[in-house]
Amino acid sequence: MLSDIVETTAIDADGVRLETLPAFGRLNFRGRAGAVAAMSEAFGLALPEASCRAAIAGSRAALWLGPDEWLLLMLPTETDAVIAAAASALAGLPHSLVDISERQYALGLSGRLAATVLAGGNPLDFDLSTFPVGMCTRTIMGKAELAIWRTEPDRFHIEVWRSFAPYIRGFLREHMREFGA
Amino acid sequence: MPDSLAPNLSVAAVNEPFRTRSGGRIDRAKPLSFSFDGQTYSGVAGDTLASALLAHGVHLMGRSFKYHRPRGVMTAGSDEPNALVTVSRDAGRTAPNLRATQVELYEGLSAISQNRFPSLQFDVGGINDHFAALLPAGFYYKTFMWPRSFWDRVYEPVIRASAGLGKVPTAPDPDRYLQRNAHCEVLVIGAGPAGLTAALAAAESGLRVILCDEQSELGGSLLADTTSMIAGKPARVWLTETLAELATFSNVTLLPRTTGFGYYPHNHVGLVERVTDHLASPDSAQPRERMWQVRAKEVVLATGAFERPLTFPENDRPGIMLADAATTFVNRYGVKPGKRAVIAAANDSGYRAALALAEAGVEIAMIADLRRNPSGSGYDAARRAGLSIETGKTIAGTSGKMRVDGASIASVGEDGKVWNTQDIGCDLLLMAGGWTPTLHLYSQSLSKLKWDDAIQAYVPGAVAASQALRAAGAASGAYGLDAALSTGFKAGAEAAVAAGGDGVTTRVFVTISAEADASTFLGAMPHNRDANRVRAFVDFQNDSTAKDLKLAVREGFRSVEHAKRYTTTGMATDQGKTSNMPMLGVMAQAQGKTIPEIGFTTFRPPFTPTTFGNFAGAARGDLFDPIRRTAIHHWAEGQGAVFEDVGQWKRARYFPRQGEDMHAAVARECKAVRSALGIFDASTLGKIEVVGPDAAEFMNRMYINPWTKLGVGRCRYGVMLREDGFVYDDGVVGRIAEDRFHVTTTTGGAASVLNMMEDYLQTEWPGLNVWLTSATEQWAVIALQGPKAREVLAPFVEGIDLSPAAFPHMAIAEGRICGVKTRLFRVSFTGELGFEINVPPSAARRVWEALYAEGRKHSITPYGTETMHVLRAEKGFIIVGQETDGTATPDDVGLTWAIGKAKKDFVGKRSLARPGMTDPKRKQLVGLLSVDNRTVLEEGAQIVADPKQPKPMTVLGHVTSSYMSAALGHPIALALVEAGRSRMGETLQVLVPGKGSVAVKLVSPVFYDAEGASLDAV
Amino acid sequence: MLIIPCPHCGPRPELEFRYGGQAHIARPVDPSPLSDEEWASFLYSRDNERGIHAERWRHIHGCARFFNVVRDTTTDQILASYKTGEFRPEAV
Amino acid sequence: MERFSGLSLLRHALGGHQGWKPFWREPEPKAEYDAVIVGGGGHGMGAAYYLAKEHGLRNIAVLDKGWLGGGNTGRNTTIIRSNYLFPESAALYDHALKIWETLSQDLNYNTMFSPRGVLMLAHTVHDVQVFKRHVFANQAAGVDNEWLTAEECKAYCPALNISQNIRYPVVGGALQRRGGTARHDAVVWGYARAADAMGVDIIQNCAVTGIRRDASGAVEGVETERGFIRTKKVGVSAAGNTSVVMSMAGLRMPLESFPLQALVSEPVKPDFPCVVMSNTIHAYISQSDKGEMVIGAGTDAYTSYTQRGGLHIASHTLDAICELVPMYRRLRMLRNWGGIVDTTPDRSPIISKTPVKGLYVNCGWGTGGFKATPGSANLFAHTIAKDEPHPINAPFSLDRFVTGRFIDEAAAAAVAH
Repeated sequence: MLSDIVETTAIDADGVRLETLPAFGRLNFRGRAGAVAAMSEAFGLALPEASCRAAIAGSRAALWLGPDEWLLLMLPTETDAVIAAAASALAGLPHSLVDISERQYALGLSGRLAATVLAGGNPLDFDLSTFPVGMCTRTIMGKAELAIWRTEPDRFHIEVWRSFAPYIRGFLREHMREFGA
Repeated sequence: MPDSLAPNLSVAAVNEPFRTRSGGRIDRAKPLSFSFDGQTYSGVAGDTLASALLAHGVHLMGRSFKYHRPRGVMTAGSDEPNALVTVSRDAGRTAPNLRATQVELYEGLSAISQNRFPSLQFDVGGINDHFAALLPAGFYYKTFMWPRSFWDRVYEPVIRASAGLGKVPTAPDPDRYLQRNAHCEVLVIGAGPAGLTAALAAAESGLRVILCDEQSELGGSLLADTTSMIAGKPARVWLTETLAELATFSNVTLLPRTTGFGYYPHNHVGLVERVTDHLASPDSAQPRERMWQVRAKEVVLATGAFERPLTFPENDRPGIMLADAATTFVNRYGVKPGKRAVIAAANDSGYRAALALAEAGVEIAMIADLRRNPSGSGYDAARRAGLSIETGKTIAGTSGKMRVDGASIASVGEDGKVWNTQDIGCDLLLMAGGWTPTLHLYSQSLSKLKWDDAIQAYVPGAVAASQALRAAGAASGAYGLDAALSTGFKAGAEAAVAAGGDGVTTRVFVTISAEADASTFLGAMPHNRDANRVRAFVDFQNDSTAKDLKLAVREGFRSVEHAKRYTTTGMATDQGKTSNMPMLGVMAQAQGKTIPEIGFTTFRPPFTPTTFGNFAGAARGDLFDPIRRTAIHHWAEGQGAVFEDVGQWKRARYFPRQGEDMHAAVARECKAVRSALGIFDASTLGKIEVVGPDAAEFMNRMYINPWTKLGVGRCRYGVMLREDGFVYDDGVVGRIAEDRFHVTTTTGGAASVLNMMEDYLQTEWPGLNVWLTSATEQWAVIALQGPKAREVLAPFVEGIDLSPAAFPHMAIAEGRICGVKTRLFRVSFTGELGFEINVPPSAARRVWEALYAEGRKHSITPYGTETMHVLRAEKGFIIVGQETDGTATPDDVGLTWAIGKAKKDFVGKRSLARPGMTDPKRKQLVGLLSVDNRTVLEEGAQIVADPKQPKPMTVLGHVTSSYMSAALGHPIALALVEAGRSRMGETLQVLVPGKGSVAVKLVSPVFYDAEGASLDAV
Repeated sequence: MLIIPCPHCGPRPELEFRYGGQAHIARPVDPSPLSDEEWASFLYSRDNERGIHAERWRHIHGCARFFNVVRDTTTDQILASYKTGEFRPEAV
Repeated sequence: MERFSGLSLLRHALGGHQGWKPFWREPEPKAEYDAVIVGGGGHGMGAAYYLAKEHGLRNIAVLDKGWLGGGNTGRNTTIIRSNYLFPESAALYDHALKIWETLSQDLNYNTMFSPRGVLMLAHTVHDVQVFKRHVFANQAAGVDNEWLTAEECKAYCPALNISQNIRYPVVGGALQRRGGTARHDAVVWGYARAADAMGVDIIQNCAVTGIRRDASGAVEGVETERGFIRTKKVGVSAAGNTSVVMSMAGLRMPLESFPLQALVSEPVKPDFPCVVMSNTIHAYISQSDKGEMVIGAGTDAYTSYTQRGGLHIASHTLDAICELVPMYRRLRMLRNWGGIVDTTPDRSPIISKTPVKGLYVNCGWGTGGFKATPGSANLFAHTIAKDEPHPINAPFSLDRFVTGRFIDEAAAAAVAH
């Protein structure tokens, strides 16, 4: 249970809300060009080639995390099927596909002050011109790593390793206190 | 603050004798009460502590560092060296060393003076002043050496007690501090006229602009300017309108009470915003202070200039202050700093102060100008006003104890000769020594300063590589309101263009204002007194004088850095804001050189002292460092587990029952595992999934072991070296598929092992088709160990045949347990039949509890890391970081067997062939048994042949692990001993400091079940 | 805190990176025939340049790639960054 | 050399302090010296002093590219201790500590050596194991070091927070009572004054631009900004700039130079009686006689010669300080600066001959060189004078990187120097 590790209740403040997002199926995909094309086919979604960009189709998303690395998000129930589809589509193509559904989980941070709260512990520039909707990247928050994906102008999807989640949650809450959290 | 021009006459504070009847940016309708040294005073909203005390005629606010001389407020801002106070809300909310000139008054503020005993008026430390002749610069280097033991026992404690300023708070600070990262195209530091127009220009480009200023209000010099007109309006009206205009820009962030304190590489600038210190009842949801870390494309420094004090004898008495400070007190705070003033002027600022004071009703006894032929708009106005002006005058001394009561004015000839001393009574003596552009941040950026002879000041020079900044207004050496407005706007516009903005409109600011004046005097002012006796202070807080600096030069400290360190000039809490230039002046005089020949000292962050809490920000308590907990943590907590920190992880160390200490608990846990069943949370072990057709080849290169022939479904204990040949990490590796390995690492090594693997893969072997994915948190790991392990586990497992033949020791299989996926390892770090059950963390607790419930039949016992350590030591298994310490080779710890002998290369192999690594005298892993069969050795204890030898002893080795073995009924230990494997059976001595030594016998490190019979317990 | 241009992700704050020491020191393909001195030189000798220095960084909290940077160690100015395996730009 | 004392101070006071003489001359460089030391910090200046005093070499010069003591000597946090793990290290640092104990008297200059104790805090079970091993090893080596419980740590340093409510509670500590601090500038000034009195030429603002070697490869002299100086022995003691100087003789060193930051608070009344080091949470703190809290920060990650580093480095150490001593959260940083530290692969120093005849090097002190100053200087002088290392510094030779005979204190102890 998620609650074995971290509180899951949402935190509200004036202009910003932190919530725990539902469970996702997650696959870490690594591979070279040929494999990428095949994986896109199997996943039903073209893996973005542009740095730090995410693509969405239906219940699935592919986040570029590195030049040969994508985080694939899907419904938990779809994971096995995607693994199976990839196994046949990628046969003979060197690649790595690892189930990391449970390695991390997702927080949602939204509201007009969401970027301000993120800026409490993250040195990236969240201006929409430099961090547009659809941008995703691994980065850091305080003393922990996380991945941030801007899904709407005032909404961020945050991926964080399981054991770091209480820290990230606490860190964000600390920066939401002045707004009433 | 009231901004209207209407005189604010309603409630003149009747009990504030030095308060003007009108004017200033204070609100006389809002009285405040506060206390200083226990006495209650009144003030008004808009006051600083300094202005409110001055309103009562209180100048004496502090004592100096060395001589404990009485000192009054000298400035009106962040350059204040004297008026340092401790402000306290409660025991934890107590801040020493605050400048009274920067402390904003609030209802109930409580401040005390510092560095005095028993009181500010009567300070016994003042005795130092009488012995000043014995205490020149650096006196302490020349004495206090005899007898030798007296330095730290006698002299130093006395010196330490008399030094220091305020006291440390007696309770932890409960307030919060936060940081915020910010990005902008143009950061403007300083919101005086230059900063305001810079921000306006940049704002019009549409780029993001941050404008900050250390003061409570934006406006800088305009806040005290009652005479200038800008664009046909009084300066304060223009200020109000300009701030309103700036506020209309959504791309502009205005930050008052925010100091730019540090300029770091790549245009990274630190600001600190004081959020609540000025409030009577701060909201605890607000941070007390906030550190802004700004990454700016371009920075405009509009930081103004500091006025220079003059260096004349006894220039430090309370009531002696900078001319511009007096102007500020009168014009901004509505406070007269005295009744009768003498003004020592080397700059027009003295005249402007005299005019402002005179208008407020202060008697101007004399303006004594050092210059023979002064000029300037202030001078002209003062003459028109009929003020008493004398030129060619120096100050030969002052009188008064707790307050200046007179000045000796003397004539000075062109040849420097001084005569005709005249004593004039006064309770206020102003110093107008000219100006120093404030370039601390400029210098911190590593940009160069250059000497400008025309204004006798350092001004901005070449900008440092990969920094982008410019100065404007007085900070750039462009003095006067006209220049401030125009250079500010130009700098803001240029910064915007450099930051990628469009060209901006030009604006012209027509002013009626005082002429700029760069006149100054640097160095000790001439006088006709005994130069060996009088003291003209240069660094007021640290009590260094012109005489001290001359002594330093005489003793060879010619470099300005040497003189600074020898005399401590410029090292006080104002960091030389008032003393640096006077120091250079005196040193230049003493060496007959020019100031640029003397050089200058480096400016270092912070610009003004910056609260530690800001740097820590949110990193306190639980947020100091992430606390990583496993999925089983709360269960273990419920069982009363005692945890230990292993890196960021919390691990259960042991599970004491009622009345048990650690030893008792561990003995019980050990017995349970050996006799029946134990359950252990191994989730923190690092896991890396190595996947790809070249996975085995990659493993061959990274680990000392051979991997090619490891069958799918089998595991192997792997050892990894650094390239220098020393053991780096270890762990069990399972082959899930031909192209897929499940690698485990130590808990602490997980991240660094992955980094090292990536390093080789990406940079040395990029052609290998293999990828690495951390799976540490994908799997929780439940270790089930003991003879009953299979029996308890079996009912829950689907799809894996657990029979010994089908699933032998060192096997791995994928299947399901309790309905969820598992990677099941049959491995043992205890020597017993054992399984490590990898399950998704979300299901881990459920699986754990199911196994635990089933295991109750066999008295299943949860055990912690301590028991794990004992059990593995009984088997002679090493722990990386305990048996190895970064200096052990595989052979040292008995792992030569693991090396793939046929492999031509692996990381670290070549290093193992170096002579130092093959030396037969290297320390080797052995077991130790206490000859008395009962002494548990201390870990880390040293092993010698002869405990009676003199020190330093020849040490043969040390104990790496030591435990009481419950299974064996006697203590066991592992040790690294010089050539240990050739010493089997020998007896050596383990030193027990203070108690002699314990005889130990060297034995095999495998103490328990050397044949491995227990692994296959049925 | 430096701003380091990652060849994959663009300019990023130093906190996302890990320094990797001098660049272009290739591990010998076959270390075994090297003398102890040659091996020590590979392992430990470094230019430690006061001036223009080619060095490795890893965007560990980003795209996780190692790459190379040319930096002036007297000013910390970064003159170039390029991917692992690419040659150091001639201009710097 | 005038003898300093309370009496001399009194005598000069009567003369208005007009009679004090320069501590050192400002000579022009001679054409030739018996030995030249490159680098006028504590280690280099001290080496010149011991060459003159103990080895009879008076015709020597110390060259510095800036002002004496302007490098790491004047930039460190002045911690002195000798409780190192390996016997080789303990012998080296204790050699230094013994000289510290009488240095003021030897130099007739108060270096303010203050053996107020150095307490190294343990926060984890692993720390306890490591520090106890140190304690036992030091006791066998004859170096004082003792184990304190958390409560004993608190008694020794009452400002410490030993409660369980911090992230990494203090579980004990290793105390070396003979350890402490000294006045950093005074060390180099004292050495300079005493060396000058024996005839050593101290030449400031004179950067070395080349090392000239003869046909046999041996050192012939040094090129400087002020001309060529002939000498057969060159001792390089240039700390962060060692690689630069050694490259002039064609040598590539096992060194990397990193920025190391330190900072002080505003002065406050005495509150912190000893030196406390915590490697686990990266906090190093003592209080100067002036009242400033002197705090060592970590190194920046990258090599640099800028003598400054990033804001996050200071932040990282101050968050630890605020946890360890939460009353100090409201104190304020007064000054933050950087030095350049040269580090070796095993984090132990090099005091060694080199493959170039007549060229000697003393470097690689990393973050811990100040404590070793007098011992290092003394041993370096021996190495230069005798053309062979003293037995104490023999293990700290350059060839250990070839043989693999490391003295890896950092790896072994996980303790910063």
